Amino acid sequence: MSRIGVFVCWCGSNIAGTVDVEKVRDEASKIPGVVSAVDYKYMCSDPGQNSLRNVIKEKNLTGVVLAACSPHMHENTFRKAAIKEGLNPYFVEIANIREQVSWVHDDKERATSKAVDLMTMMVEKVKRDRSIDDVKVPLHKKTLVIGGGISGIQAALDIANGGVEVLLVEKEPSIGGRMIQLDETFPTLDCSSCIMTPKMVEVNQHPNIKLYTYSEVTDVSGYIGNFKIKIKKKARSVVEKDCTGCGNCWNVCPMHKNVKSEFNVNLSERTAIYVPFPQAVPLIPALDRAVCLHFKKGGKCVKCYEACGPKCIDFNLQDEIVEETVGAIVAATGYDLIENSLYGEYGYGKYKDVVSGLQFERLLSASGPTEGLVKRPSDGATPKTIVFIQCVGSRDPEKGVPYCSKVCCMYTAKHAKLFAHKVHGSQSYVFYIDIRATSKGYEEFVRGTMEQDGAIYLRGRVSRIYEDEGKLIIKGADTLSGNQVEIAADMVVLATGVIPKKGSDKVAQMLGISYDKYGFYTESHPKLRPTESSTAGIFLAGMAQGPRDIPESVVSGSAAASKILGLFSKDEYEVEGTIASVNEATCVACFYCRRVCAYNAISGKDIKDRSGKLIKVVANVNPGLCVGCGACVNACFSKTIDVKGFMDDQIYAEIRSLSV
Amino acid sequence: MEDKKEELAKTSGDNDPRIIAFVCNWCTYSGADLAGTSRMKYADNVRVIKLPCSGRIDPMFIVEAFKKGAKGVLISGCHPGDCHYISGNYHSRRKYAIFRNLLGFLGVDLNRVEFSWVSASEGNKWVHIINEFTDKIKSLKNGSNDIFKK
Amino acid sequence: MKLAYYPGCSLKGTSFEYEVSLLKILEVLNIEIKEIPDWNCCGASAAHSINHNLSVALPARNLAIAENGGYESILAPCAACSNRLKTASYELKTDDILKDKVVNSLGMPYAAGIDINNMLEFLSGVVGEDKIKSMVKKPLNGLKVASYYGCLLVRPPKIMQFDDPENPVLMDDLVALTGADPVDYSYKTECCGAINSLSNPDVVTTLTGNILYDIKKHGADLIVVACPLCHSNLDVRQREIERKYGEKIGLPILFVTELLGLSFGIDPKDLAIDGHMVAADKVLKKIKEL
Amino acid sequence: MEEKYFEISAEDLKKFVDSMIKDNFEIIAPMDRDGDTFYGKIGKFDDANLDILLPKMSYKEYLLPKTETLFEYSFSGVDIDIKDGIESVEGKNRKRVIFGGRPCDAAAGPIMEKVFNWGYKDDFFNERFKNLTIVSIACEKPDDYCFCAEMQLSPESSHGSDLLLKKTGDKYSAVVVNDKGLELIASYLNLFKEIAKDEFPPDKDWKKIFEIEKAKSFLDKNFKHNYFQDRFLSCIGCGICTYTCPTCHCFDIQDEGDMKKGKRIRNWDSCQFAIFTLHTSGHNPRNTQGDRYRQRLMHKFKIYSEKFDKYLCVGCGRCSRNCPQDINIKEVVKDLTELASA
Amino acid sequence: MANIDEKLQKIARDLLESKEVSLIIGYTGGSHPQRMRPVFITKPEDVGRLSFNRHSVQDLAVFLKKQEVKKFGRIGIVVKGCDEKALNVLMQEYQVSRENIKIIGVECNGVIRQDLADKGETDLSENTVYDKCLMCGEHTPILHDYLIECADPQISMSGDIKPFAKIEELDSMSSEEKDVFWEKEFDKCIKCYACRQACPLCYCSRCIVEKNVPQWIDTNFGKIGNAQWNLIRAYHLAGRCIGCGECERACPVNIPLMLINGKMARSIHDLFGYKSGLDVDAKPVFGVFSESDFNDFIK
Repeated sequence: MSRIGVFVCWCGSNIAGTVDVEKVRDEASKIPGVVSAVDYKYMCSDPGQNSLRNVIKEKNLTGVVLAACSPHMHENTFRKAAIKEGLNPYFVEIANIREQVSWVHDDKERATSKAVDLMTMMVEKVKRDRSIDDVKVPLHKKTLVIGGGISGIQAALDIANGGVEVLLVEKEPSIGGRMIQLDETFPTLDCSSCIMTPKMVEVNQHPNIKLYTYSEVTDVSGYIGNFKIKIKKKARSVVEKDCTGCGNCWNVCPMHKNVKSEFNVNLSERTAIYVPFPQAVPLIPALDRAVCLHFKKGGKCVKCYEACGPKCIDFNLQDEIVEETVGAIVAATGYDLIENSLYGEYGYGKYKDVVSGLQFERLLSASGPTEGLVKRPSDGATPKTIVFIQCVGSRDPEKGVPYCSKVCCMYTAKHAKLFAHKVHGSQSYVFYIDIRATSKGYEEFVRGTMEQDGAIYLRGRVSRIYEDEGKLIIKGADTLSGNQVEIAADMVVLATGVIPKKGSDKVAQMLGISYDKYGFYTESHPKLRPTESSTAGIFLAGMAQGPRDIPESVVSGSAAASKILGLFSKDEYEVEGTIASVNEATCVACFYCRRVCAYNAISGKDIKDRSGKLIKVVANVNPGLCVGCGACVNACFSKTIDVKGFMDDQIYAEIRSLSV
Repeated sequence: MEDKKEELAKTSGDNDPRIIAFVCNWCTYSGADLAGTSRMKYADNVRVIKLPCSGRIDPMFIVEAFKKGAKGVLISGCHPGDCHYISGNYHSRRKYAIFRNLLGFLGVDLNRVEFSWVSASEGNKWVHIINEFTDKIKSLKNGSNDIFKK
Repeated sequence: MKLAYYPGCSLKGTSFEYEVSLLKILEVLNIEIKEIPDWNCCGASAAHSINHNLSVALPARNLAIAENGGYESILAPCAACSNRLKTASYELKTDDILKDKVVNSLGMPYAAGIDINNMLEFLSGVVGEDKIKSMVKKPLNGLKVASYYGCLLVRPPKIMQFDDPENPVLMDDLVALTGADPVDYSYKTECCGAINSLSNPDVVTTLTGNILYDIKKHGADLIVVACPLCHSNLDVRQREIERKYGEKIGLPILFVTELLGLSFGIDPKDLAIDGHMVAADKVLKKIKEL
Repeated sequence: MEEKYFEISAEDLKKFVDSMIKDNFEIIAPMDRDGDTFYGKIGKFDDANLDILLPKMSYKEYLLPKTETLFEYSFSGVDIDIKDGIESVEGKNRKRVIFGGRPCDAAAGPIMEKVFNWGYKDDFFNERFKNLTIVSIACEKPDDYCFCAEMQLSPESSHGSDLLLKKTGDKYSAVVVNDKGLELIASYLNLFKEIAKDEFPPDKDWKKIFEIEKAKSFLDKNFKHNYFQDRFLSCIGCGICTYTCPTCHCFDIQDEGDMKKGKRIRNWDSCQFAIFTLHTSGHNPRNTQGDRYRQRLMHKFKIYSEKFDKYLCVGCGRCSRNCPQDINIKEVVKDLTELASA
Repeated sequence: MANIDEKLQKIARDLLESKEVSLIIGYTGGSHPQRMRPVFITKPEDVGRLSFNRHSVQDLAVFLKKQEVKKFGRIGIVVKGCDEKALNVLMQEYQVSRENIKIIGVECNGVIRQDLADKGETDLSENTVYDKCLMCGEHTPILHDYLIECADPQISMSGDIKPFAKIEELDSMSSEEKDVFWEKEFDKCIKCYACRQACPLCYCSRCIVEKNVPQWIDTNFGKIGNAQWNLIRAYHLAGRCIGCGECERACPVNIPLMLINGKMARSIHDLFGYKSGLDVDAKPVFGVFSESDFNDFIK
């Protein structure tokens, strides 16, 4: 039998001025199960709390109802007081007779009757409260960072510097990501590799960072504090610990034609055994078995092995699976460019001198295929006129994506500027829709390109490009003058928009985080939790979340790091016990609960008999992930799942206790 | 049939109808609190039942409230995009849209069911919705003459 | 498969060569098509600039007649006709409300199920490249042929679903079947000026001139088209363009069906090749000598 | 009392019924509704459909309502006020007549009465049964689903009726079985013409296709026979058989209410529902639909007969006609008799 | 007709002999020539019992929810187009796995209403089939491992009969009039739950009406209890019901349940563009949402 205590607070005259608190108290005492009903001037005061504790003790209460101010004000206060008397805090309920009665109504009699109703509802609710223990999840203080671009590197370094072990997993043979492909960076024109390389080296040498390059995360299970992960180290065919990075192997590799360099965006060739670029970290080559003659021609070619001093080339190395446990994960999978071939009218792929922005970066770069001299891919001639087309794919719902890729305005301005610097007497034309240059120094930078470097900006789109006697004829519109324009140019650079890295959706599915319709990872809250994913313990950084530039990527990496260091500052992750639970006897595993769960907290669980035979599968709630929102309860047809603290029978009791 | 019509004719508006409101903890309940701290006044017919999220508010609660004799039922949560639990209100919105059609098809007067999005900063919207809904319920001639009438 | 044939007005008038050559090659290919009974105007470019419902209802009636006649597929050789038929079918498939309205006004059922082919889709998809190749009796080896597509076959891409809208190659592939060499050039889908031919001929001579001179520059012997209006602009306006720019062009414009007919060894007269403004004599002679 | 015999013309029968209605009798008769026929209260003789073989449902609900309030309670503070449901049982004025039912339905009353008076006397049932007068009409042409003859009855049986009519040409012969029947017609005797017993048309010889005793002998020994599991794989446990059955009488007792007031009710229930025997532990002694259908057969043809020397089935065939999966009890019982012989 | 039966029997024999399945669920002759009933074949020698015709009204997918049937593991099942949609939903909802089921699809141009068949009807026409047949879009089962073509001609439609016309009629009524209509209908309900049991998609092992803490649905057979039951049944099937009509066919008191189901299907399609049972890979309509979902009814 319940032993409920009801405490009616006057809140001075705030409540007592409008609500007849004695009447509320008297009505409470008539409710079956209520063993004590008192009123007091200020329940939240120390004497008020002491009287509450005394009654709990003396009457051995099983539940407490406070008819007082909003639970958002003092629910915690009273729950803490209850804990001190050994009562589970979830046996304390608040009837809000201040914010929702005395302060909003005038008629004392009617306000009192409403207060009685609210108090009665809470008495019936507390009768059906169950003891709830908060869930404590132990934290495995190690972090996985997926993606070795600038944001992943920043996150890894910050976390490692905070004293936490980091596993940094990069798919390519070297870390560095997209940023290391860039030439100079806007708006300061500092050289990308000059500022990036030291960071890459720091990662490699950091005692708290374990670097997995040429590797992929293949499996993730578990939850915050305790993710079980598998990393596949792809067979590199090079024994890493013995390699000195001398380069003898790639220098003798006969496969130096026909294999396009990914790093140079197909503008040059690479060998079968290769480092993607000279400053690669680690400076250890990987052997591309798909093109290597040794693997294609039955083991005949062993030139690299012969050239290798330490004999660290091993054609028999196999993929290796490493299993690790981490407490938190950063997803920084980066971006790709939209397929330029979507725009047949621009002739990308058909005309060699129509290139993407990233290709142009390589043409500008001193470490690029032309050693920093701007040359046409078709004939190696120095272009005198280049047309830049912005918003290729971006802001184009018909053929591309509707969003703005954010970086193209700036990198196009940078391209035009660098082109002017490198080829004197040259001319740039830029077709644009709008110029978006909103960060520090950006607008000035674009102005400079126009005014000092003489780039001609044309507001409009290009309709068609074709080749005519060695020139590219660009036909477009200049919407400001209202004229059609036709420009004969030597090269065209497409400011291609960005899309999430190919395969990042697979990573999201593996991690159980949500992504938007374009594939960018969604934040737990777009404004207030911009670095958390929808799944506890998994954080986001860099372009994987959406278009952003280098400073923003660095900020997001650091933000993720600070969240993780904060999480790891305690030994356990504590979550409220008001979470969902499943009645395994009646669950039929239709998994509508799993479909509506925004936190990936529900999974399947096998129910087996004593002999280990599978009897059935049921839904299972992961206490580390569940936040107790109750969407699953609403989705469950048989009402097999319920959420503690707001159980169905409690809500029904609240409704049924009302006098109408 | 004849009896029923007579009964309908006899029933007039209810002067003190009870309204049950199911609200989410984060937006609407806080919005209602804000109305209180701002000392706004509104009709006292409403009884609020707090739940974590509109995603938790089962459409069948409406029926239970009617059964208990409520003349009107209000469901309110965070605005689309603002759900504290990411998508609870989106999932429920689908259910409400269909459940509402179902109630209407079975002859329930849809004036008796109200849905709203009230944020934590919209104390005035809360007041407005309660007052308007209360007036509407009071004006209904056959306040509760449907299958869930008391 | 039962194949319906929707000629539209051009094939019965200004472009009779198109129909004659079509029927002739189908005879050789032994493929039967049936002109749909009581067909009406497709609405062309006029209807949809005035009344949207009408612009859908007009072609829909032709489609409905064909569908109710048990045809699974309909051939509309005219690019404008096929464009209108496809657009109507697309709109009716995607808009239930419009469909109700239109079907109501037709007074006959229509499920929007019938398949619509323009000439190129018909030749390569329905007839099939193998069959065409097997009928080539007089390979046109060495003949340089430029395929001009124009706009109506490819745009809007979402509805036409035709080849690569920016760089179509279907007609070039057909040309290659005849043994001729397809000529690549830059103006394959550029505008010919279309119906401005009547109201604003200066625009047409400029635009069509660009096309013709570019093709000429790429060394073509002749041009093939699959659109009566394109044909008309390229053919009829050619003399005027030569006068305007003072430079000879002399490129005969054939329908793709005529070119195929020639490769099948059909007598040019039976293909009505003598019906065009720019005489094809030189080309025919060249073919004869091959 | 001795049975009495009468004759009444079709026209006078109509007058008889219409007069009763005028005299405030509640007449329950087969009525057409939604393309089917159900028992219901008629407003005049012509509302009744006497041509139909059997209404879709039996008139069981006039003896055992779908829901019956046993008592109501209300709280005021901690005080409780209780009101007995028997006070509001309807039909106490003895004016309710079932008119135009068939002999099989009529035979169901006495069969149920035994259950409701075995040990505990059920006031609710008895109150209703006592106050119900049953005027049946003999069947002329039973259909293929009928097997009352096999169930020790016949299409012309007067068992359970207070008054049985047999149609002969355009008039009806009537047998008054008991005082209740006599009392009913007492005020309308001018419409009836008494006849001698031998003037009353004799019963025909109704053929049987199986001997029910044989089925029982199979059930006695074959609780675990595979037949039940295999044959009733097609049963979906909908319970229509039990709900349309005139003799199935299982009920479930429930409390309904809130914090202020409530009531204890009993509702129809069905042995075909999985939850019928589900234990709190999760164990279910009748775990398959085969088990549950067997239970129905056992109860009807073995358990009841061992206790009351009759069968809990009148052979009306409703369960077969209404079964959505076409399980035909007549075939099933015949199977049992054949299995017994095998 | 015999041809269909032979084909069915051949497929069933092959499946059983090769042990690809251990049970075939199909149809066989019933109580009278116009009735078919389910049959469960486990031995190749019994396949001769299998048959199919215009009286094969049952949706056999309902049996897949039975524990006794699930025990057989791999099962072959004979389905019409409408019934197959139920399989799709069962697969969407993880109740049936594609590997464990061999779908023997039968093309169907309509089945004769059982109430008419019981009175001897054998003609297949727009006046004798169920409304669902008149607006059937899946005469050929969407998914199938085997397909048996139809023996019956397509029904010709005069245009006089509008399937489910009552829905529009109800839509145009005032709420009082609708209330009067449904109160009369629900009053007939005897809560036998045959609608639930006959439904291939009501597969919960513990139905919500059987849950009593709290008592979601009143147990009484009165006005409110009956209305609540019919409401929750329709709500739980909204967006899932594939319109096989088994609930309505089973209902012993003829409540027009397909009106409610049909209305729900229309609403779901109008609001969310979703039709149940057509795509086994689709996400169920109440398992997903769109930010731009219908919002007009919310203040």
